[in-house]
Amino acid sequence: MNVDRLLELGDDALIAAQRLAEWHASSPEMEEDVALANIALDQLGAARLLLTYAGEVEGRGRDEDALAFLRDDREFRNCLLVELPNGDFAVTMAKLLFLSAYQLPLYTRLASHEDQRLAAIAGKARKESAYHLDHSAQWTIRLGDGTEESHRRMQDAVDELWPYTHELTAGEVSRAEWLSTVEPVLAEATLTRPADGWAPGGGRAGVHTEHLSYLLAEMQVLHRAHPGARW
Amino acid sequence: MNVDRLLELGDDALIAAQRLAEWHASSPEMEEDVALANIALDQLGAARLLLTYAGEVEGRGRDEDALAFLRDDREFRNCLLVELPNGDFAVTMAKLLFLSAYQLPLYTRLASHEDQRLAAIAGKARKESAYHLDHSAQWTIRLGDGTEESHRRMQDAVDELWPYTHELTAGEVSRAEWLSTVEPVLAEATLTRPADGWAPGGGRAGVHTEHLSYLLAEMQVLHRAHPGARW
Amino acid sequence: HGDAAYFDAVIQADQKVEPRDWMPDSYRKTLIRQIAQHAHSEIIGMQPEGNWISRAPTLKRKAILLAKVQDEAGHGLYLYAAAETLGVSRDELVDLLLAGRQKYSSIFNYPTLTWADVGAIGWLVDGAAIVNQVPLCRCSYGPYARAMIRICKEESFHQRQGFEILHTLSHGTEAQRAMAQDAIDRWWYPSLAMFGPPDADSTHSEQSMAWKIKRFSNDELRQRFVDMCVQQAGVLGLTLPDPDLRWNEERQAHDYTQPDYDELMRVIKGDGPCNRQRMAHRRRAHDEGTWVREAAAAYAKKRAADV
Amino acid sequence: HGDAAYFDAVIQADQKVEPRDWMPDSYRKTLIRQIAQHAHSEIIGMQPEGNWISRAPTLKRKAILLAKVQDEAGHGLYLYAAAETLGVSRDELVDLLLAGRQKYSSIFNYPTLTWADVGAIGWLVDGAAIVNQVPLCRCSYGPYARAMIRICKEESFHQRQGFEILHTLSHGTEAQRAMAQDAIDRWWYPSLAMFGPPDADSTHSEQSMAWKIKRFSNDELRQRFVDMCVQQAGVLGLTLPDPDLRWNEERQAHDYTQPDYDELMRVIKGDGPCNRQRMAHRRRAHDEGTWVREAAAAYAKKRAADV
Repeated sequence: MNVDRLLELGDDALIAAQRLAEWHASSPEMEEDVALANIALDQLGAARLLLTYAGEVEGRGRDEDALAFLRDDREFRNCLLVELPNGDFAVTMAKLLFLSAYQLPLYTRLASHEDQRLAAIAGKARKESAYHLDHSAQWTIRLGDGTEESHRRMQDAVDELWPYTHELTAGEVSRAEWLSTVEPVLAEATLTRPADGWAPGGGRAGVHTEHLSYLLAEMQVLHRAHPGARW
Repeated sequence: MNVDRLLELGDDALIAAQRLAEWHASSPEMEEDVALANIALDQLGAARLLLTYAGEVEGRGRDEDALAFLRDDREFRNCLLVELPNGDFAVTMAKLLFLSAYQLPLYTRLASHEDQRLAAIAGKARKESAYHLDHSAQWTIRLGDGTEESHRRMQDAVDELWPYTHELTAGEVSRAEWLSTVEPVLAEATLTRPADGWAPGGGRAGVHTEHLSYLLAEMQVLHRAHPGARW
Repeated sequence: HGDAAYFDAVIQADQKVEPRDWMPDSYRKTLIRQIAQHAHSEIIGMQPEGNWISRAPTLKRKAILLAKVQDEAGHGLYLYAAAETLGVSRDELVDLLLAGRQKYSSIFNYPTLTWADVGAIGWLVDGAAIVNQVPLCRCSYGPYARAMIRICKEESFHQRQGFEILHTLSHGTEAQRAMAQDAIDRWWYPSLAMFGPPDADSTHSEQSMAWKIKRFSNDELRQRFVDMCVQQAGVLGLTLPDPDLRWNEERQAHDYTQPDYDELMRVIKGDGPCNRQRMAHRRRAHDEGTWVREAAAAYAKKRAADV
Repeated sequence: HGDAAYFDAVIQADQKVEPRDWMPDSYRKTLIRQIAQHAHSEIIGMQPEGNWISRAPTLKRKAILLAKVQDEAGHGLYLYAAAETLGVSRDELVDLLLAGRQKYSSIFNYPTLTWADVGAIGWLVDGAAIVNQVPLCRCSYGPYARAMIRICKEESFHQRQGFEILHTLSHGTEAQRAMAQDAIDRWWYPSLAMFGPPDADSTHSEQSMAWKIKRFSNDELRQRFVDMCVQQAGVLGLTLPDPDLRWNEERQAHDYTQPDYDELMRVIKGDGPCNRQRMAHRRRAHDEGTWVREAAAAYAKKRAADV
């Protein structure tokens, strides 16, 4: 497995975890505080395994923390979707739906990769993705088919994020495969599937939105303030 | 002049400037974008002179940038008021009113300090403070005596920030002197002067709110990422 | 009265009172107040520690802290459920919290200024909570006692993690060591104050003791905590900020300086450094979540109608 | 028609048309569109650079950048005032911007990813703006020409500051130098595209030339810009990302690769990396400021009534 691909997977998971964790003590329900923390922990766990492995494959002595805390945004390889601000709960759920509808088939495929180490990581992450997909799909349906306000917010969220999903389906996971997961959820949620059109990208090449460097500034501040320290 | 006192003055100005500058391209009116940038520039200018001088008095070779970018929040000496989040425009104007009603008499006094260097800095800053006071007083009056909504927001802002003003009047500027500036403005603005009570403090001893370390993380990120670099 | 006699006998025999049993109204009210306050503390307590999740210095520490804050949400949920067995709903209790009519532990009204504060909260605050809570595992009200058993197990895990954070810092760089000492200096007295006012001034204690809700007095528990911390501070190689702290051979316990109870009263009354911030955060989260809860309810209603 | 003849004569004689003079409707409309777009560009242009105010690496750089962004707000104000002399109000123009019915320069739809982008915007974007705008100082419409004189003076100051930022970076650490080169690599082609489509595809040009609103064609200005940059890039010690860039002895100008005009069209249509973000920010600022503007108006009305 090449380093860049591992970094893409690991950075997606890491940045998703960082954003999800921003919800701590702020969720609409206490049960959701627990659920979002769970999902954040899953993503963080996957990120740690993937970044550790990426560092080993790279062979320059960088561990998970060196990769997480000592790269700047131009070196991160995550898709743009995960770095976008959380927005309201509808935006967060739409992000998670779109992400897990990509991660689930991807990890499923990678679980039978010839690279045993990667296959093992993906095998674990796949089960978690299935839960993330279910959780976000349920909320998408509940909000889409809930009140007038929740329908409007959920539709706005889907519309706003839709363009960023093209970056997810530019590789191993085909657009058709991804749509086969997402479209039925939108339909059940009484939401309109947005038209395809604008397809922003660049994350895999390290050309991000203006949001990522702020996220990293906060995430990395303490680690960087104490070079070489152990924690 | 002792270093701590210079740091208090300089840090107040620096953190106020940083917060004011967050309004760039976000003010309620284009004219206000210009005005707030002006005030931020005044505060930043004063901060630079004061921190430079503090570094020289300290005699450990720290210049304005070492003091601004390489201290952590426990070493900052600013009052809590200036580090509080901007909130809405009413909160920002109330902060500026309260701050400049303190800075104006303070700088006026320091302008005749026996320390010539400090006196010169204060002499310049005093004129700027007079403008800041006027600007924020005018807005306080306009918002207080504007619409029902603006009155409510302005009163909320005054109520929310009032406790933090006690820290300003714990030293050279007496409470009575400060009130003699602020009370007539509130009266003209048809606002109720809040009762004195809770008086949070700690800024002068480096015990801040949880907000400051986030502000510093952002402010310092680039400088710290390139140790020793010239810009 | 047969019910009252049965209740008294159960208490006397160190048995458990269960939800369906008769109980005195004031017993029920005392428990609701105490369990709700405990639940609220878990929920509000997520904020000061949560403040460092985004900035945790390693990914491992981030995961541990996130899991800890998640546990607190879970503890809040158990405890609200325990309170609900007494005939009050979680929504009512949350409303009382948001209206400022029920309290949460005052310790969470102090700010977390550095990463070391996460360690200090784990070691001192969770440590004090455990000292308070271990006796509650034998509390006379069954659902509360059982919730406490589970919570105490997790809390001691958290306390060890806090200790470990401080241990690593105190054996790290000069700056890390200073950060750890600074955190202990700021959290020590507020932690002592967690045990409440001195016995002489304590209001609810006597009746709670008789009902076996409370088993030890505030001062007894505080002493136990001090003695425990002195030993552990030694292992950490850090100092407790009390120049008068010393072993008293006669009492077989440490003499120590009492916390500032006037400060404690001010913080309880609402004038701690972060009371307003914590409550504003909780209210904002609640308000911003209203549309989501309404949508979930509307959806559930539609589905129920489908059946 | 005497008015028309007078207007033609003024244009012919390189004199200025002034607000009260008669002018053809399409001249007025063209100017309103152009000046408004220019004003909008100043206002939207505050965002990408403003993005680095809070993180500027030294206090001096912070002050310079803040002053620059402030200047842009000021330029916006002059330009709206110039447009207002043509019988349209600033509020109307702002509404047209917010409704997406008037444009701003597409260059501001690219993100500023690093500090070096602030330098690159100053050097390349302000540089391109100056090449575009210097001829506008001789524009036939008096108020616009005069606004441009003032603006150009400040812009060249900004351009020098941008150059200086890049110069410092390119002579700094390895990481700084790489940051500077990366910024130029990303901003070069979008800057070339600022001059608009090639002359062959340019729609409004011919009439604007006749009216002496425009003095040079898009391609002429673009060539001038390229020639200027090649020389300055040499001084910076940085490379322009065009392998085919070379001096053409015959043309006495540099041959260069054209920017991707399809991309330009996409960005103009709304599909640049930041179009949605810039507009959402502007709308949010406008909406969140409504209560303030209403209050100011209400207060002014009350005071007027007092008199």
